[in-house]
Amino acid sequence: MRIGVFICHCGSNIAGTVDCAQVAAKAALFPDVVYATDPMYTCAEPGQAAIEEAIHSHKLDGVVVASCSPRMHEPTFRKTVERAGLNPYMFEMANIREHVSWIGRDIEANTRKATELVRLAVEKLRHNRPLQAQEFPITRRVLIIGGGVAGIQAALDCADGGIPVVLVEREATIGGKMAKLDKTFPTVDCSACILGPKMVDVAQHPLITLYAHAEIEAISGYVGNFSVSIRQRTTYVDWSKCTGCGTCTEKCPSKKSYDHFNEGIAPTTAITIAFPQAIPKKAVINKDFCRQLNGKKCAVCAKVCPTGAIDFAMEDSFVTENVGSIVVATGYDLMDWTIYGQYGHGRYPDVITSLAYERLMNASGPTGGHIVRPSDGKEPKSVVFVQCVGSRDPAIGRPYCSGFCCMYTAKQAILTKDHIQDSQSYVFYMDIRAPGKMYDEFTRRAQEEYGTHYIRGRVSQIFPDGQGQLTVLGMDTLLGRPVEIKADLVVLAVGIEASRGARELAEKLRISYDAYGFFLESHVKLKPVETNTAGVFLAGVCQGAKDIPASVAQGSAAAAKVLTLFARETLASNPQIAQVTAKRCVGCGKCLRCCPFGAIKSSLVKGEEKAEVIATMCQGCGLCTATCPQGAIQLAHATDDHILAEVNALCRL
Amino acid sequence: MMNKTLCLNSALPTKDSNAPNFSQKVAALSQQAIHTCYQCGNCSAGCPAAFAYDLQVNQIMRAVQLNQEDLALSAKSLWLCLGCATCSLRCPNAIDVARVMETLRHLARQQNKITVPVVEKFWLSFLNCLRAFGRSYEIGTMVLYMLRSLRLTTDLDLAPQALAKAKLGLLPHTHAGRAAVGRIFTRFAESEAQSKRDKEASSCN
Amino acid sequence: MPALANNELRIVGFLCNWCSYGGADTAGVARASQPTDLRIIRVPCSGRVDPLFVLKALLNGADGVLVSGCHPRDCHYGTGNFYARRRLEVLKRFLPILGIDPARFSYTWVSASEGQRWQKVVSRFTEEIHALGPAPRFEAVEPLAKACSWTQESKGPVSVISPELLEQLKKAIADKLPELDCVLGWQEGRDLLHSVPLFIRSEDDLTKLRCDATCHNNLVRYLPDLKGQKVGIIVRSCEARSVVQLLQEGLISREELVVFALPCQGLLDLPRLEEALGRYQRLEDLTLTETTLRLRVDGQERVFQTADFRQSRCEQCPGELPAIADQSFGDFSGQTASQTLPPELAFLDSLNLQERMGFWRACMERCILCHACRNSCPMCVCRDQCIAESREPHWQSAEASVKEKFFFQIIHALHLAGRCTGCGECQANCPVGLPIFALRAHLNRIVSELFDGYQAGCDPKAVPPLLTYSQEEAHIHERSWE
Amino acid sequence: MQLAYFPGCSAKGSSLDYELSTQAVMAALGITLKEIADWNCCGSTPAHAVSSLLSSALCARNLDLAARAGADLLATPCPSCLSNLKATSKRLEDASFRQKVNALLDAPCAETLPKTTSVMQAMAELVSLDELAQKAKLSLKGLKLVAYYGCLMSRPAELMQFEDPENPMLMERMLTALGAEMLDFPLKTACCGAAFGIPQRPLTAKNSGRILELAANLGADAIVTCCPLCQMNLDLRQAQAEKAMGRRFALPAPYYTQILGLALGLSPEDLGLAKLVVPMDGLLAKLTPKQAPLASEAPSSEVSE
Repeated sequence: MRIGVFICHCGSNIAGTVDCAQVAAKAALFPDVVYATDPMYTCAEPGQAAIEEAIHSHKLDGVVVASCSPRMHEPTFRKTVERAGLNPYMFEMANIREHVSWIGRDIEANTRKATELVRLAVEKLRHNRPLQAQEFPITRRVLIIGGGVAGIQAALDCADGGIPVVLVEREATIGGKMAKLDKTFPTVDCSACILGPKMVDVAQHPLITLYAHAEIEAISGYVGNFSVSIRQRTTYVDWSKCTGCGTCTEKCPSKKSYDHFNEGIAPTTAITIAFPQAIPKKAVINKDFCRQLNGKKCAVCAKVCPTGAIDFAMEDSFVTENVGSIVVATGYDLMDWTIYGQYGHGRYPDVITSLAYERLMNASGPTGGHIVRPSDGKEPKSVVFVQCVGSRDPAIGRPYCSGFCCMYTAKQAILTKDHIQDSQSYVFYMDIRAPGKMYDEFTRRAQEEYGTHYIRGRVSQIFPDGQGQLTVLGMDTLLGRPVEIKADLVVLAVGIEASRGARELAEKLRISYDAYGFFLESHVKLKPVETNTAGVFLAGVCQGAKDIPASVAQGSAAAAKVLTLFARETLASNPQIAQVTAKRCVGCGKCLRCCPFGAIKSSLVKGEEKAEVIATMCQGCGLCTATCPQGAIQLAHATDDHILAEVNALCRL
Repeated sequence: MMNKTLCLNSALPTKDSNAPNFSQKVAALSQQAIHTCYQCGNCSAGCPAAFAYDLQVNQIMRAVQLNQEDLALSAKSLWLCLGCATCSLRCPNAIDVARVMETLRHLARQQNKITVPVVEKFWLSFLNCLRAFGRSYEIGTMVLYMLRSLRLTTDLDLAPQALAKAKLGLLPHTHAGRAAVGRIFTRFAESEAQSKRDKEASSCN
Repeated sequence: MPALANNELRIVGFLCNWCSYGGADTAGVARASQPTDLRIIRVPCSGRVDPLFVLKALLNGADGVLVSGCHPRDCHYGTGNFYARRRLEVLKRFLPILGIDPARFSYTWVSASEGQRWQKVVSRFTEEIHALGPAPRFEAVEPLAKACSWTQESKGPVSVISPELLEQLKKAIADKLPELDCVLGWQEGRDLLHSVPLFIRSEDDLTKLRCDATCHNNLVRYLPDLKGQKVGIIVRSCEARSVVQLLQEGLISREELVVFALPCQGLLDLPRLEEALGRYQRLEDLTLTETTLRLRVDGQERVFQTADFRQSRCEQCPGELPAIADQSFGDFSGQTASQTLPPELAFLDSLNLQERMGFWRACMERCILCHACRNSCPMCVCRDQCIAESREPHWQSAEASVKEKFFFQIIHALHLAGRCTGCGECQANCPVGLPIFALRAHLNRIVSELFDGYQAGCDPKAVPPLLTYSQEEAHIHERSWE
Repeated sequence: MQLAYFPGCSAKGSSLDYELSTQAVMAALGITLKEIADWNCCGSTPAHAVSSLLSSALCARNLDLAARAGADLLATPCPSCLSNLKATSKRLEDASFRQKVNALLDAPCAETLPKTTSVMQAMAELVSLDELAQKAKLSLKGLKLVAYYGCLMSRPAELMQFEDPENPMLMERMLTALGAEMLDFPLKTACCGAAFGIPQRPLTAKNSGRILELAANLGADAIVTCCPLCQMNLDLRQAQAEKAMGRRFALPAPYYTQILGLALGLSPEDLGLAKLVVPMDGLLAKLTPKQAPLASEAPSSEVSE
């Protein structure tokens, strides 16, 4: 074999703490290495050209690049060597940046470590064989999980691009959190007015199949060919008959139901339609509050329903959909702010969340858009907004910023003044984070035009003063004085957390999530929409805090990724899959038993049972290889011999 | 002092010295991550003594972060802190602020920066009685304190009530342990003196 | 802890591509300084890490080995790390019997977002390896010439099959023989004391059948080779468990098998008996009762108490016969479990780590690499495809160094993890008398501890513990890196 | 039942009524308090304000005495003493600190020291709410009370391990069981101004004033206390607080043990009620005999009088 080795300086990123020239000089002495050099930037155009040039001039049949993480540039260099006529798998990388130069300052130790990692890569490459990818057909349909604004955008873009969409929404209506908002910053236009038409488009698009009040039960398969089991949670209303006329909700005698859509600011009926613009506009019975379902005689809804849609015997049902790609847009929930005892653990009715305040201001909300105190229905004159409740609070394990609270708090302060001319708003903040277009100007307007008092400091305690108002103990750090405000209403800008059930969904999707349950993108900067599972993309807040414009942009970005993937009829399989040496196989079936993908089957070879790998199903985990005692099944490019070569390169001195 | 422009450069770390700076020293003594304070002011917001402070708790934390030793240790607030730990309970960075305050108080005492002497006088009066009697002796503490602070009318308004209700024991309790307590105080004084001598000796070198 | 440049130790890391390798990248991007000793080998999944890689590294000079994968439930492939957790925990507990400090090996879970955790893991592990210092090299340790006592105070009798029972058995076999290709039993070998397997194909062969306490060969060893034929086999408790294990693994088929079961009180320990007899020319007669063995050797009458020569293996016999017999003969009520610690294992337990490595070092000097241990093992189903002798994969070099010989023993033992039925044939057949059963017995002990008392070969429907997983492991607790 | 007991200095002086009522209530509940012999002052705030070492040495001597008397649990009625004892136990986990403390003592303190707790928690641990209610002779029905814990009972939270540090409910549970109406009192763990009544009167007057004001606004008949210093500030110094707030409260501030004692049928003398500066007369008048339990509910062993 003739191997060329390239030790990248990466500017000073590597060369700063690794003697690259020395590593190249030592690498030149490794077996089969015929050429070694240390370019400044290997991944840049001249660097790649130099590799191609060296392959031709030195007749190389294998290349090792020592630079950054292969998770970053392995695909780049595979293409480089392929352009020069080599099989792309005759290439190995040594990670001497993230694993060497960036984590230690000792040049001598780093240089030695880099040299050994290059040796490791060379030894591995010596066992490489050319691999050929196979083409396999794909299902050109996409599953979108979550019908908030990000999911809606992704669904519409995909469907407009000609791709059939399966949209699954957990709640009874799509629209997500945006549908609950009154107005949106920084334009203060009506949320329903801009989201509503999009929701209608979803309902009317011929290529979109909507499953509302449904959840993902199980997912199997792989990019191009996923099989998804969807649980249609029972609504006790046959939606094929329900016309959304609302007669049932008017007559339902159980009027103490918790109203999730209105954040519980007022009770509702046991059978409901979330809000007038709901999509689908269908009724759902809340099992916890329905008299009939709790053993009492009632069934009023069934009696009044003109289409006979009520079905108390209905149970969850399951549907299986086959798709080639998945967009996850599951959004967020508010953290449980009632852990804060100093704010009353949730026992003071006039201390509410910002989302509840949106419903209070919303014309379609239970108060018809009149801002009143939940305790006594009186109009508040002194309103205190407290930011960062459950955000940037390491003491409760939530060090992150929720991103959009500063902006909506400014909006709510403005709207409060619009609703109640003689009111005064106070905002307790730590920093005003308003880096978007027209954002900072917006927070200035809240202060300059609307006279909101912004007070820099956290609030230590909120409690009723026994005379009908709330005492807010805060600090004005700019004044250097503790301050006390008598408030009629306190609105908490409660921090966000990953949507309930996000972790379980991540496990089904085989994608990663961070310590707070937000899904992990492939690369923070360069692959913000992709996940580590091919064919699964992210959109919206499920990936991290972001506002509506960013969620919409990411929804479109995810759709673009799906359309890119589906631009072809077939996909190339990863050729780094398991292969069986039939001679060595004794047909014990241990590999079949362990394979997570069911990608190994038993077949008769000359009358004997042998394992056989289904190439398009194998994902290349290598569990079978570690399981087979005879070493009869080997994962290409991670064979026992590859790994032994690496172990020996490190240990046999 | 409050209105003086502070020169922050003076607190630059020196290259060849391994000696911890003031902030690190306070962090080590209090075992608190001072550097994580992000000045939200929650400590001050809930502080029951804040109205009497010359420097708010969060400002004291800031002074420590910026190595403003003199500013931090001269604050009267150190002596007015009630030790109620509301600040610690609600700190979003889980800093035990009350412990930092106590650490600063110890340091201020070591440097003889006692900016509210009456408070220290009250403590010392209490401890003197304790040293003598092994248990607290309220009348004795009061008398000593009044003599020390020259505030001869302290709580005179309460005296009729207190006496009528026999709130204060007129005589110290008698118990066998008083001698043992006295010895604890004697040894403590010796150890304090010794560590002071050690410090002086090391600073001379 | 910044390891001093010239003071580096050799630490090998196996990191899964999706989580831990990404976590190490994240740590790098955050410039989280770490000791430089660790060298990382990227694998697709922690489930790809064959425990033998870890041992290869440790035997070849690594001072520490770290495996890191995705957190349980977060595996990119769904279940790979669940398998890894079981296998690596077994491995960690296996190391001490070899004389290797288990602290030299660790496994953990680090996600791609946990750069800080990775920094902590690397720093702590490196610190711990430095505290242990350079690992002793197997080929360089002082051999410990200490004899391992195999004798064990015996309580039970040995098996004697009455002539009536033997006739009953013969008749049953004769009845069944027309439907069978052959029936496996025992016959007299070079003399009355030494048995060899008997392949009964005709009624004539039946006259040679013997079934007493001298017949120690585990006949199950021949069954996989006879796959496709209809075979009968005579089993006692130990053979029965081997049959069950092969059935579990699908290597023999129940439909092709007719099982004739005999009760067993215990077998004679032939190597010890031979030692007691000394050299002899002719064994003229043998009379066996449950308690005494009478031999006429070179014209001399010799009498032995069978209790003194009962196989130590029979002391650990679980007794009860797994329910697989087609036909049973005699009274099975006398089979009781005693469950004492095998003497080899008790001996090794009494040594410290350094002594154990020295002891194995001395053993491996005597090993002649004849592979009799493997060839007699009913569970060694790889046959000609044993990875100890293959070129591809190339696990072992041809050199007969103590290290390579030891690695062969490790391969055999680890391939038996959760599968060994404890028949002891490996050790019984060792021509140089190495106490290698200790390795298997220790593994059986680990498997039993970790998996709720699991014993191989008891339940034909059980799934071997290393070929399955549970999402929450009752007895495996991840170490904290705090 | 026996409980090792550290009364604290106030018990023998300014809070003699707390001591009397604690002893009386515990006796009525069948718990004997065994005072550790020869105890000394815990050092209170002044000791730890001057030096943690001095404070811990003073406390360590007491813990050691209790350990030598065979106690594995030591209860004290005073939150301030408890706080010092607990802080000492925590600090003594550090071997080098323990060495320094031992150097100040006559002899090194015992290896294993007793755990410490408040009399209130010990009582709740030993006597269930049902038992308490059963033993009551009078009903607190009609009384509107607020419970006030002060700072040290629950802070620092990790050290004191007392209920939800922002909203402890132990006194509420006890007094509700006896029929009282307990008002939600958001300032129940606010600071009363501690020992600063002497050197910095405004600190105490304003803070106590704030607490009394809220209790008065809520319409409480009394503010129930559990700390000698808090009680002194709210009761003896109530006039100072009234002056600072510019309004009159006349709000009794009894110890919880005094209220429990009343419900248990103990006499005002046994409970030292006369020592309260703000009198409880109005409140006493509201007490009613407990309604006889319905026949079916009456314990069979009870002998009818």
